[in-house]
Formats: sequence, C-alpha cells, structure tokens
Amino acid sequence: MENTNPFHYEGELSWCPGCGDFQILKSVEKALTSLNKKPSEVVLVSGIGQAAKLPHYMKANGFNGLHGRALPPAFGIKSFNRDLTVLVTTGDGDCYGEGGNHLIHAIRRNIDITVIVHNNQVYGLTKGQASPTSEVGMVTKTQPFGVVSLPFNPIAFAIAMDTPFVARSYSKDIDFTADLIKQGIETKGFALIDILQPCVSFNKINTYQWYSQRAYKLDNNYDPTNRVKAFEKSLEWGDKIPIGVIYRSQRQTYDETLDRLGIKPQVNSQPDLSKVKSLLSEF
Amino acid sequence: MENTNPFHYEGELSWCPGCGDFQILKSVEKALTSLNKKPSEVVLVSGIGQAAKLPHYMKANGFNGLHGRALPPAFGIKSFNRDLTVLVTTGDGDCYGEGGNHLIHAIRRNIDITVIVHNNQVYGLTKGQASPTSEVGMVTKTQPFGVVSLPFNPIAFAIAMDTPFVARSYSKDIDFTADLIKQGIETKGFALIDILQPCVSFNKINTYQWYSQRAYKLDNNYDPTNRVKAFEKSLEWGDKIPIGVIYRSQRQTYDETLDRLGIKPQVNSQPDLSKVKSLLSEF
Amino acid sequence: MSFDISIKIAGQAGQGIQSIAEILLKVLKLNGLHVFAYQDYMSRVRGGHNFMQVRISDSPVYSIKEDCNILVALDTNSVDVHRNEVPKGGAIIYDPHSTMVDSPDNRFIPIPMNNLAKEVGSPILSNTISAGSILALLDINKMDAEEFVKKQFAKKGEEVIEKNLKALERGYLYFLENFRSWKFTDIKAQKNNKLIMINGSEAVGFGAIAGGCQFIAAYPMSPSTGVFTYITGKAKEFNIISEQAEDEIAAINMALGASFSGARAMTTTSGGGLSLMAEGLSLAGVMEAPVVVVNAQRPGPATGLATRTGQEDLEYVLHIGHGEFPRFVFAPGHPEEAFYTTIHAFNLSDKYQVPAFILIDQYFADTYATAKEFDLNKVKAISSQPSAFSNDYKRYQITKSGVSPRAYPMQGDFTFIADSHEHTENGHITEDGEVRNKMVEKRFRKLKGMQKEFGKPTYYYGDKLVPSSFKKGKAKTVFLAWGSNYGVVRETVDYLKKQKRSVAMLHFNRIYPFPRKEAIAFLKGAKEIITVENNYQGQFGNILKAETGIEVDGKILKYDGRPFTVEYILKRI
Amino acid sequence: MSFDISIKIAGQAGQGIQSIAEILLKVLKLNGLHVFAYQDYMSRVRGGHNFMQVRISDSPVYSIKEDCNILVALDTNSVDVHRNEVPKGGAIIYDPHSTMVDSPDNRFIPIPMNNLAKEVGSPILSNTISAGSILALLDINKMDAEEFVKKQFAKKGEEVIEKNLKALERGYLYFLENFRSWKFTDIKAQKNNKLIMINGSEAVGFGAIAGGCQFIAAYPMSPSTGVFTYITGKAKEFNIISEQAEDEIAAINMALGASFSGARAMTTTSGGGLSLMAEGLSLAGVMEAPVVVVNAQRPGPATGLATRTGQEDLEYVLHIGHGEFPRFVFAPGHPEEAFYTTIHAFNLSDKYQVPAFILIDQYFADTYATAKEFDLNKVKAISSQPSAFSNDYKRYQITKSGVSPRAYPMQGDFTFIADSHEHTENGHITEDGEVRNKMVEKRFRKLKGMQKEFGKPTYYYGDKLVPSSFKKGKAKTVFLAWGSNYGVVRETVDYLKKQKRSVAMLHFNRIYPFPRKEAIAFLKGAKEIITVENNYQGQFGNILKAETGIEVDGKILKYDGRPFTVEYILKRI
Ligand SMILES: Cc1ncc(C[n+]2csc(CCOP(=O)(O)OP(=O)(O)O)c2C)c(N)n1
Ligand SMILES: Cc1ncc(C[n+]2csc(CCOP(=O)(O)OP(=O)(O)O)c2C)c(N)n1
Ligand code: SF4
Ligand code: SF4
Ligand SMILES: [Mg+2]
Ligand SMILES: [Mg+2]
Repeated sequence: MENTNPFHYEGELSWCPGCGDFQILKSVEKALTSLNKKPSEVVLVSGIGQAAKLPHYMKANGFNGLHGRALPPAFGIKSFNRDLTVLVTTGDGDCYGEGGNHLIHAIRRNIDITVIVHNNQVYGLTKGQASPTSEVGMVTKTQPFGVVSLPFNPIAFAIAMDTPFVARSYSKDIDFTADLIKQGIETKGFALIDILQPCVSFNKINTYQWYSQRAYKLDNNYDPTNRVKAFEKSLEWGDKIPIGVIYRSQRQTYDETLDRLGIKPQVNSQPDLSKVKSLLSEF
Repeated sequence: MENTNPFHYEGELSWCPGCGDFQILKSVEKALTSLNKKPSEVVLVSGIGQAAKLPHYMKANGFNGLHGRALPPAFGIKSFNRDLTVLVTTGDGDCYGEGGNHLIHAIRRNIDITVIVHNNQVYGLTKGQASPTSEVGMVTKTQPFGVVSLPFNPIAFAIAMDTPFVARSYSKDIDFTADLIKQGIETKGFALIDILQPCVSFNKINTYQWYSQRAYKLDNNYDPTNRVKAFEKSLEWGDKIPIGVIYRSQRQTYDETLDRLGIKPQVNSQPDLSKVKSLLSEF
Repeated sequence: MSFDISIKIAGQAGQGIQSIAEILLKVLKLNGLHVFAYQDYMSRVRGGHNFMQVRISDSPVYSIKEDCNILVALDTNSVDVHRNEVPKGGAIIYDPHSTMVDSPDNRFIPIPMNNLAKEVGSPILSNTISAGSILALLDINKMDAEEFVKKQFAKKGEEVIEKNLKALERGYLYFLENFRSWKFTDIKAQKNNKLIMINGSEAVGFGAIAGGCQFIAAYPMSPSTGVFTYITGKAKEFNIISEQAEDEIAAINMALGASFSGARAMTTTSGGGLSLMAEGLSLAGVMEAPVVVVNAQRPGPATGLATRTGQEDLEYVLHIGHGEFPRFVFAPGHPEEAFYTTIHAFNLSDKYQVPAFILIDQYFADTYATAKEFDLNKVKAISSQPSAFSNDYKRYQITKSGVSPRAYPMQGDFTFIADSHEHTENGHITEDGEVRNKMVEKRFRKLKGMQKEFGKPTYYYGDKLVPSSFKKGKAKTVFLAWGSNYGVVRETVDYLKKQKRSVAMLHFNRIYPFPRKEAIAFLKGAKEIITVENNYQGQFGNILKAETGIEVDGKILKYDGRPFTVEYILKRI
Repeated sequence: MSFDISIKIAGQAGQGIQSIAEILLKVLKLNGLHVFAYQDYMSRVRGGHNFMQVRISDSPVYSIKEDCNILVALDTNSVDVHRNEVPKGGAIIYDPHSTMVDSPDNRFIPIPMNNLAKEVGSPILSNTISAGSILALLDINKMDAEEFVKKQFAKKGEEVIEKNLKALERGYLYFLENFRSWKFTDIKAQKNNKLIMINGSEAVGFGAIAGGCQFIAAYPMSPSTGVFTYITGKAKEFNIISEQAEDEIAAINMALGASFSGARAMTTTSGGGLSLMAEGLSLAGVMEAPVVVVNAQRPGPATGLATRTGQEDLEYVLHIGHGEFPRFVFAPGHPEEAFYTTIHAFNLSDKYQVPAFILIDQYFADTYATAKEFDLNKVKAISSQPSAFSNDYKRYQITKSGVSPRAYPMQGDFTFIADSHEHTENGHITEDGEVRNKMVEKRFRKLKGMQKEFGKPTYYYGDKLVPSSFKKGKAKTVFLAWGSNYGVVRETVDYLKKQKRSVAMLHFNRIYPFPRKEAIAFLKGAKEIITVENNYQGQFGNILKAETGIEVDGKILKYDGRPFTVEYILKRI
C-alpha cells in the first residue's frame, strides 16, 4: 500500500507501541486513498489528545486546535470552502467530554464532515484519568474510589440527535474501519464514527482481548434506517458490542443551505464597491 | 393559595404580561408548598435569561449565576449540602444551548436535583434570536433566511442519556406542571422537566394557541419505564405533543455514592490536625 | 451653533419610544440637521423605565445633555423621574388620559395621543401621533415626515401608510390648533447638508462589510448583538457566511477555522462572551490566525448591568489569553472612526496574522449620530497574502518581519498544518528549545511593523483636529480619552476653550501596540493630565504609566453604567 | 556545603526514570541529605527523551545544574545528548547490551542492568538494579535502601519485596565488584536531620488540606494535575468532595456552587483551562465568593509546550475576568512557602470573599526538594464567617471594610441570593446607578485590608533571609524574582556574594495586592535592578513599573520551556 498511499507521513509517530491509534491512522489513509482524494484537498481537524495528534501523522492539511474544540473550526473550514474533504479526528475526552456541547450543535447544523472518535474509554495523553466513556468502577488517580458516572453512550446519543450517519467500529479491523470511514465521507452531512481503540498504556479494562471478545459485526438483515430499532440496538453494550453502520437518515445539509442562498465567498476577493456604496443610502 | 404559600415574593416581576413564566413560577411554588418545604431549605439555581430570573421572584435561597452555567453550581451546592432541595430554573438557550455540555455530564453524574426548563423555543431576554429548539424556518434578526438547524429534542436526548426522570409539560396547566415538578423533586437523582412556555413577545409561531392545540396528556396505559417505547414516544412532535412523565429509570445517585464513602463535610469545620500531621510522614 | 435642543422620550419598554424617535431622527436628518441620540434601557422586554435622549443642532453634536428642552413622557413614572430636568420654558408632552400629572405647570402640553390614534384608526398609531406633535413643536415642515413615512412603511402596504400619514397629520395639526403659541427656537433646515445617521453598531458592521468580512460567527449578547445582526442582515447580498454559534467558544473557534480556509473572519461579543473566547484568542495567537473580535463593553463583573455602558475590559483585552502573543487593540471614538478602523482592523489582522480587537461599549453601539457621508474610496479591503506557493511551502517560515506567507488549502498541491502547540516552520509539534525561542521571537518581531501602522492618537486642541504630524502638545491641561468618550471630552474642551482655558484632548483609538512616541510627544508640555474613563480603576491611566512612565494627575471616572456628560466632567475639574 | 553532586537519569518515557529516581531520592532523604530533583519530560507516554536532574548535598539545595557528575543513560540517545555534560572524573552508567556507545572513555561504567534483572527474576527489575548501582557509586549504606524497598512494595506482597531486595543487592554488589575504585566524594549521612521531601504539587495539595479544603473540582491538565490527584487521593480521609468536571467551566462553577453552600472550595488548572475559567472568575468577583484557584503555568500560547515550564500568565491573572474586582495573586517560591501560602489563600479568600490565585509552574510542580518538617502549628484553617444571622440577613450588606457577613443556606430561617448581576444588598438585580456605585466601591474597599495581609516580599541578602521588618535594601544590584525562581536566584546571589559583589534578591510571593510600599523601600538604594523571569516580555518588570514607577535596568528572560540555572543567569549579567 505504501507506494500508492499519497497520505503517508515520513516523520516519527509518538504513540505508544501497540496503540490502536496506529490502526485508525491506517484506516483513514485507506479510506481516503480508496476515494482517490488528494492530500491537498483534505483537511484533518483535531483538538488535543493522543487521537488528536493524528493530523500531524498524515500528509494532508491539518488544523490542530484546542482540546474539545475540533468541531467549531471544522465548521468554519468546511462552510467557507465546501470543496474540501473535512475529517475530524478526536478522542472520547475531546469529543464527548470537553467538546460535548459542540457535538450537539454540530449535528443539528449538519455540515458535511466526518467525525472519527478514537474511543479508548480513558484520557490517554494526560495519563489515565477517566473519560466520559469509562466504565463504572474503573479506578484511576482522579477516581481513586472508582468511576461513578454513567458512561456516555455516543451511539444512542447520536441517534437521538438524528445524526445522518452513525457507526461504530473496532480499530483492530482496519479494512472494516476504513470502509465505514469511506461511507461516512460519502454521506452527505454529518457522520459520526465511534471507534473502539485499545489504549495499551492506561486502559487495563478495555483491552484488545476485551474488545475482541465482544465486538461483532451487524449482519445484512439489520436495517439502520429504522430509528427506534437503531436506538434499541444502540443500548447493546456488554457481552456483545455491535459494530457497523447503526443508524442512517437524511436531511438537508448546511452546505446545501448555503448553496441554495448562493453564499460562496472566495479567498482574497474584494467586496463589490458599488454595492458597499449603496449601503450608505440606508443611513 | 397566597396565604399558605411561604415562597411568595413581594417585589416586582419584570416578565412581560402574559408570559408563560408566570405560570411556571406558580407551579414551582405549588409543588414546593405541597411538599411542605421551607424556603430556607430550598435553593433555586439559574443561569441567565428570562427563565433564569425566577430565583429572584420567589422567597427561597438563590444562586443566579452565568448564562448556560446553572448545572455546575447546582452540583456544588447539592453535593456539599445534601439536605437542601435544589431546583434549577433555566431556559432552552441556557440549558440546551450555552449549557449543553453540562447537561450531558450532570445527567451522567446523577446528582439529586430537579431541572425545570422554560422552553419557549426562542431567546427571550436577548430579544428574539433562535434557540436550540426553534422550529426550522423561523425568521429572526440573526436567522434572516430562517432557522436551518434541526431543533434539539430534549426528551429523546434525555432518554438516550438514561435520565432517571424525564417529563414534558405545558406551562398553562399549572396543576399538571406542579405535579410533575413534585414528582421530579421526589425522584432520587436527576429529573428533567421540559415545559412548553409561550413567549408572547418574540415567539409568534409557538403561541398559546399553537401549544394548546397540540399538547395532550399521556394516558394511564403509557409505561414510562420502557426505554425503547419512551424513545419512540419522544419522537412525537407535530400535530400532537405528548405531555407527562415520558421516561423513568433508576440508578445510583451521586448523593448515595458520597454517603457510601462517608464524605459529608461540614461548614466552618477545621481539618483534624492530628490527621493532617500524619501526612507529614509520607513525605 | 445657532440652536441646540435636547429631547427626552421616556416610558416603558414596549411603549414605542424607538418608533417615535425613529421618525423624529430620520426627518431631522433629512432636513440636514445634526442629531445625537442615546438610548437608556433596562434589561427587560416590557415595562420598567427606558428613555431616549436626542440632541439637535445645526452643527455636529457629540454628546448628550443631562437636562432637556422637551420631555415626551409616555407614562406617569416618566413625568416623575424627568420633570425636574426640564427648565422653565421647556415643554413636557404627555397624554392626559393615561398619565397622571400632579400640579402641572405651564411647561405641560397635554396631547390625547391615544384618543387621537383611535380616531385615526388604531391605538398603535399613537407613536406616530406623538411624532407629529413633536415635529409641529419643533416647527419642522410636515412634508419630509410624510415622505419618510411612505418609505418606512412601504413594505407594509398602502393601508398602513395611509393610516400613518393620517396619524402624523393629526398629531401635527392637533398641536398647531391647540398650542400654536409654543415655539422654541428657529430651527432652520440645512437641505444641502448631505448627512447620514448611523449608530456605533452599524458603523462597525458597515466597516466590516467594506473591509471584506466573509465569515461571522457569534452568540447573541447585549450590547454586541447589533453589529452581528447588521452584518447578518446583509449576508446574502455580500456573500457572507453568518452563523449563530451554540456558545462563544464555538464562535471564536469557527472564525479561526474559516480564517484557516482563507476567510476574512470575525466575531462579536461582550464581557462574559469575551471571557469564554479567551482560550480561542490564545489559539489565534499561536496559530497566527487573522481574526477580528468586536467586544462591546458593558459594566461587569459577570452579568453586571447587562444593557448599560462601561469601559472596564481594557486592561483585560491587552492580556487576554494565556501565554504571550501580539495583538491589535482599537477603541474608535465616533462612528466614522469606527467605520475606518474596522476596515483597517481586517487589513492589519490579515497583514500581521494576529487577532485585532475593536472595543466599543453600549453607549457607543446604541448611539445614533449624524455624520458626513463616509468616503468609501479612502480605505479598501486589501489582502496582503501571496497567491502562489511552492510545494515545500512552510506555514510558519521564519522571516525578518516575523510574518510568514499565509496560504489556504487548495491553492496548490502543497499541504500545511496550523497548530496550537509550539511548532516547527512546518507546523508540526516541537519541543525543541531553540525552535521555541525562534518562534516566540518571530511572533513578537511583528510588533515593530505593527507599531508603525494606522492608529495615531488624536490631539484635539480647540475647534480643529490636529493632524498626526503635529508633534507636540500645546495645552496646559490635557484630558485623556479612549473609545466612546471622544465626543463628550471634545465638547468639554470646546466649552473650556470658550472660557479661555488652555485645554486639549488626547484621544486614543489604537491602544495596542501603544503609540508611545506620540503619547510622550503630545503630553510633554502638559501641566495637568486627566484621564476620563468609564471604569473604577482608571485603567487607561495605568497603561499610560506602564508604557511611558507618565503618571496622570487626575482621574474623572464614572462606573454607574451611564455615559458621561459635559456637565458631569465640568463638575469634577 | 561539603559536597554538591548532580545526577542525570535519562531515557525514554516508560523506561522507568522515575522509579530509579524515587528509590534514590527517598534513600538519600532518609540519610538526612538534601536533594533537589527536576523532571524534564515530553508530552508523550512512551518513547521520546526525558530526564531527571538530581542534586545532592549536605546543605539545602535550591536549583539544578546544567552539568552533572553522574549520568545514568537508559538508551543510546541519552548518551549522545548528555555525554558532554559530564566533566572528566564524572560517571556515565549505561547498559552495554542495549545502549551503543561510540568511543567510550573512562567516564563510562557499563552495568548490564537488563541481564542482571533477568538473573534476579524479571526485566522490570532493571530499575532497581540501576538504583542499587548508583547507591554503591555514591557510597550510601545499603540498609536504608532495603528498608525503603520494604516499605515501598509493602502492598505488592512478599514476592515483589523479595525480588526487589535481591535486585537492589545485585546492582549494589555488581558495582562494588567491578568498579570499587570509583568514588566521588565523601557523602556523609546526616541521620539526625529530620527532613521531608516534597514537590510543589504536593506542597500546594498538602497546604490545601491543612487549609481546610472541602471541595475540589478540576479537569486534568498538565502540569496542574498533580495538585488535583494529591488532594483527591486524600478525599475520603479528609472528608473532601472531589470531582473531575467535564470541562474547566464546570470546574470553577462547581467550586462556586460549593462555596455558596459553605465549602472551602478550590480548583486547579493550567493556561487553557484558566482561560476557560475566566467568566467564572468574574462571577466569583461579583458574587464575592471565596474560591482558591491554582494555575500551574506552562508555555503558551494555546497548547504551547504542554509539559514544560513558563511564567507567562502573570499579567493575565492580574486582569482575568471581564469587569473589575479585587483578587489575591500569590506565587510561592519554594514548597514550604507554597504550603503556608495555600493555607493563607484559603483563609484570606474566605475573609475577604474574593478569589485567591496561586501561580505555580511545571518546574515548581514537578520538582522535589527536601525541607525541614513543616510546622503545622504555624497556620490554621480559620473561617472568618459569623455563625448566626438574623432573619433580615443581607448577603451584600454595605460595610466599612467592604466585607459583608457571609451566610450559608440553612444556618437559620432566612433566605438569601447570590447574584451575577449588579445587585442590591439583598442580592436582587438592580439597575440603580447609585446602588451600583456603592457596590463597586464596597468591593474595592476590601483592597485596603487585603494590602495589609500575608505576603510581604522576601529580601535575600547573602546567607540569611531578611525579615519583613527590614525596611531598606542594602545591595547595589537587586535581582527580582517571583514564584519558582526563588531558588535559582537565591543561589545566584550566594555565588555572587562569594565574589564579593553587593547583590540581593527581592522575591515576590504576593503579587496582588502589590506590596508597593515594601517594593519601594527595598529597591530604593539599588543601583541596578534586574528581573529574572520565564517569559518573553518581562511581565513582572512591567507590573513593577505600573505599580511603583520603578523601571528595571535589566531583564534576564528565558522562554524555551526549561527552568533557569545559576550558570544561565551568570552568563547574562
Ligand atoms: C482546555 C484543556 N483542558 C485540558 C487539557 C489537557 N488534556 C489534553 S488531552 C486531554 C484528554 C485527552 O483524552 P482523549 O480526548 O480521550 O484523548 P486520548 O489521549 O485518550 O486519545 C486532556 C484532559 C487541555 N489540553 N486543554
Ligand atoms: C456568556 C453569555 N453569552 C450571552 C449572554 C446573553 N444572553 C443572556 S440570556 C440569553 C438567551 C436566553 O435564552 P433562554 O435561555 O432561552 O431564556 P429565555 O430568555 O428565552 O427565557 C443570552 C444569549 C450572556 N448573558 N452570557
Ligand atoms: S497512552 Fe494509550 S492512547 Fe495514548 S498513545 Fe499510548 S496507548 Fe495510545
Ligand atoms: S420576552 Fe418572552 S419569555 Fe421573556 S418575559 Fe417576555 S414573553 Fe416571557
Ligand atoms: Mg481517550
Ligand atoms: Mg428561551
């Protein structure tokens, strides 16, 4: 693949050996390559965290912003230049913790971006505190008596928000993940892909083994367009964890609205002076 | 009622005549009175907005904080003094807009508070911009081409978050609302009550007439403990809008966890000096 | 100045103070008269006590007066609150059927506005009735008013126009029929004066559009919302993406994303919202992302006085955002200056790739003033970015000026990264100490160029503005002003000049980079330096001291949420 | 000081640098020796290049040295990076099987740590092997180390203890068997020195507990997390509610809620998180809510250098939050001062009902130093709040001192409101100009009392600390320091004193209210004032000028994310 992968980055990667993030990186590259995207037309947007380092590890444009704040710049980037393919690579803390409010409203806006959440159920970069998806009872230095808050269920949440594309994957299955990312990119509107990603350094509960025993692919009979059924499916988490496209729906995208209004500004362009002058008469 | 209502406030109220907020105020007073609460053991917590002015209009303790930030202080207030009855009175902008992230995580924490959302589907205090629950197409000064984002569905969201008590009411029915608030207070853990509240000054779509035509009470056969069915019910919004308790579930509260750990600090108390001294030996 | 009339229109929120003022102001402007109008309103939608202060003259007016010649009282409370502000010979217009007046004297002019409105067709016409009566009192020709009414209600259809014309006439005639003997002064129309009437919000919004704004994301907050809605109203016409964000954190980060894509991007907010943007502003600092931030100040801390005025965020804005990075901070003094400053802010933010702040306040945002038509050829939206890049393009290339060439995605086959960490020239995360030093130094090297740009202070010495080439101050007493206090301090200087006092104003529009050289030159000869500010701490005085070592001799401060008046200042010197 | 040894332990993240250092430091401390240990680490979990710098002496040590007598290199890269820092006669310990060394000279001491570890039972024991060898090299009695190992691994069971004891012995003996001739210096145990060893984070956390902290809400962020985890680890024992918030906005607002209920509440954060707290801090200002905020600084802007050190938030913290309100800002210089300061911060925040900031930085937070046992009787957690209130209780009663009696819910039958708007004495929203003025003035009146409280600067003039009663500086050259630079500037003064130079340090712990009188008194006689800061702008110098008019003559600045050394400072004077 290396030769035909224009997204390959030559520098050093600072993730821990064995980290699921490497697999997600491969999946992203694969998805983009299979769609024949050029690095110069892709923007990877991220916040802060291990997941959020991904834009530095691919040859593509990148906006590596603030912890929890990947979605707002992604909106700004994409709405202004709708020819770009915009992916957000974020963590469970970044996206569901610090950034939760933006997720709610980004889905409502339905701009055409694909959000890839490296869900390792822990804060990796800051060395092992609980994240919004950590299991109840998990002991960490900041939860010495165990996590007490109910884990956030991103799939149920996204279905309640009527997100156009909602999927879950497991990082170890690179091809499967790549295919979901590809579908997410192809979806018009907001796509959320939550990826189970082992953190070998800090999450001693949700390990490769733990996920491998539980993750199963939805079969072909599963209908992701039935919202209530999808919601029911989203509640499945325990001995069995479904992966695949869990929910799909369609509605007008933000991009389409701008197109309809004819709003498409160009870089380095001047405002029309005669129009500007005509404003004077209103005062 | 006036005589037996210890929560009655004598001063001036600055809401517009006819505003649904007056009705909600009455409902809150009624619920608290019926529970024999004393003003001094109640704290009303709010952010900023018309709804959020409520704590000033009742005789009770109040914490009137920042726009969007009612839930975090409510957590601080209640966790430190669990003998208090803590109500949050907030708006759709306050709670679902600016404050969305806190709502997600407050529900996960499940502290024993009751959150009353005056949902007028508009920003009242700032004079009529769209709120997260405004209907698609609504024209305002900041949405001159009409709202394009999908309205936030607080009920579906709250069910996806497994909120212990999820209800919707309509402000005009004061007794019904008071009863729901009462149930919310009695619920152990987090209760969310979304109240349809006409804003007579700025919302010309969702008027008394509009709500009155649509709101109907769930009948006795409805089972709020079935999560999937409740989710299905939560999607009902249009010609018919169900009001009542839409979802109920049970799980450990934050309060119970603190009790279990034996953590209950007292005001004006000193740390145990001998214990503090013993820490020295660890260095 | 052959006449100088003050009018107060007072009543409850929702009673239509603004509708009355709108007709009045527009008609006066059409007559070539100068007006200045400030709104004092409470943070509520109905009820309470609001008022509008209007000053009218044949020369430019720059501030409000405490007293008024005419009071239009829409409720009893307004009579009680304001009757003492009307001197003998003044007029108090009220509706005798709805407003109780204890012992009315000969200032009181009862006009049964409600009844007249009902006669003409509907009680909501009572505002037009009032306007008609006021125009008659001012002896303004009815014709212009009729023209305005036709234009104003054009969209609402013939019937509405007809009724309003009738109401206008009814109010006008009722006054003439009953109070013909009343006359204040000879108001002479100046028909060949080509004036515009604009408030501070519109001036900034208009400047943003002229400055090439292409993206605005904001969250509503008084008193900043006016700028946001002005621009949003023109979004389609000017190809601007406008989005109401879920919160201010999103607003600034959206703007930074758009800026990355190549947009001229901005956001508007006020105190609490500004605080929420602090982290994003720091991001703009390290990413070197151009962005224009309008902060419309109101009194704090926290929610403070939500609909009132203050200048309390000055030192804060100079330091907002963790870590260190250069920025522009502007505080225009009047609408015309605000218009040009906003254009400059876009150009300079673009040129130096730093955030540019524009500090206004509620008083400034909501105050209407007449001005000569702005000269649109004076400033253009000019981008300083190259348009072609090689494939080894480096986003953060180290340069002598500190400014790196800025590219946007898809301007070629290259890719680049904008990064919030300390980074290499390529935008990749680095922890290398030497690279870090180089990047910090590169960012701060920009200050040298920035210092030379637009924004010298204005030295006002009597009737004329002294051009920036004027190198030394002449006055014994110099008043320092920044932002919205331009007008009131200017009028104070005018007043004192007439008393033969040696006074001047030094007004600062650009506060950062601080125009040190100019400040020192202008203040060198002064015996007494007095800072005039709407805050408790005299913040500008502190900055002056830190930047130049010059200490102020006096502070005239006001922090009750209301604007200064000349009278207030005079009492304190 | 009869000996002064520096050790560097270098390798990749995850290789166990800290495990080696831990054994070493604790054993040295048990021997009554003074140590000072700084961690330099990258923002990653595995790999990269980290190192720990340890200084050992029989007298107190306050800073690190650039060179080292002993290098423990855990990988090849560490040899390359650091070999030149080891002078002749120094020692470089490495594992010849895993680490490549080009042309090893006689400083190199190969210890096959991995193989020895495997022999003893498991490769993870190689850290204990290293520790054993280093202790042998330093000629420290093995017994104390054994005792420590027993204690350290007590929870992990007999087997682990046994293995580690073996590993320790093996490393110790291997060194003696092969390199007996090596010896640096006479390290003499000082067994009756009762020392503690504590880092900055622990000192603040310990101070918080001693200061009666009852509630902490925070969001993880380097380098502030250490304070949060220290306190959280003791939460059950000390009846403290500790909650990891969803973001920093929640953290500060949770703390304010708890404060309302009566808690001694705090939060910890760093730059970006501090920015997010800005609005909440402004709320604390207007609500007059006590809260302690620890800001552990790192280089910015934005993400900057996430795991490195800086002092860039000083001016920011003085002004953070829109609107105007008083605050305390502390920046302790060493762990003992941090401990007492934190207790004072709780008491003073409570007494004046204002936020109290404690500014530390990564260098301070992560650096271990020995100190005499803290005297716990010196400061107590004292609440200044009354405990009984009448039923017409007014939360914001206007008083002469500016401080109103603060009640909590359920202390009686009364009710009260804490409000973010400008408010009446009852806490209700007001827009009244006069009430507003009174409230602003009331809040600022507190400054008078605050100015007199704890926090005079420390004038260090040679070997002794000058008590605060010492009214005038004596030295010709005065170095200004604040926060973590206490130690390195103190050692610089010591060095220069030996050269017979007339030098002193003036160290500021409290920066706001600025101790103006003391600063002026101490600086009056100085010929030369030099500020030493970890930032680009020399921020403290700016503040000094704004507050006192005194201008610094020189600035020694460092902004590469690494702490100062005496060598670095000496090169620049
Ligand atoms: C405002 C702010 N708060 C806190 C941090 C510190 N921080 C950096 S990454 C992170 C958590 C990352 O967790 P997650 O998003 O799950 O990513 P992971 O490292 O697990 O991939 C935190 C708390 C920060 N950089 N900025
Ligand atoms: C940080 C911040 N941003 C914006 C505002 C301005 N603001 C005050 S209330 C409000 C919206 C209120 O809407 P909602 O919560 O729905 O309450 P309503 O007035 O409709 O009851 C806004 C935007 C503010 N006070 N603080
Ligand atoms: S800490 Fe965890 S998430 Fe981060 S790189 Fe290491 S294994 Fe991956
Ligand atoms: S603006 Fe709307 S929500 Fe606010 S008080 Fe008036 S009617 Fe009620
Ligand atoms: Mg994670
Ligand atoms: Mg609302």
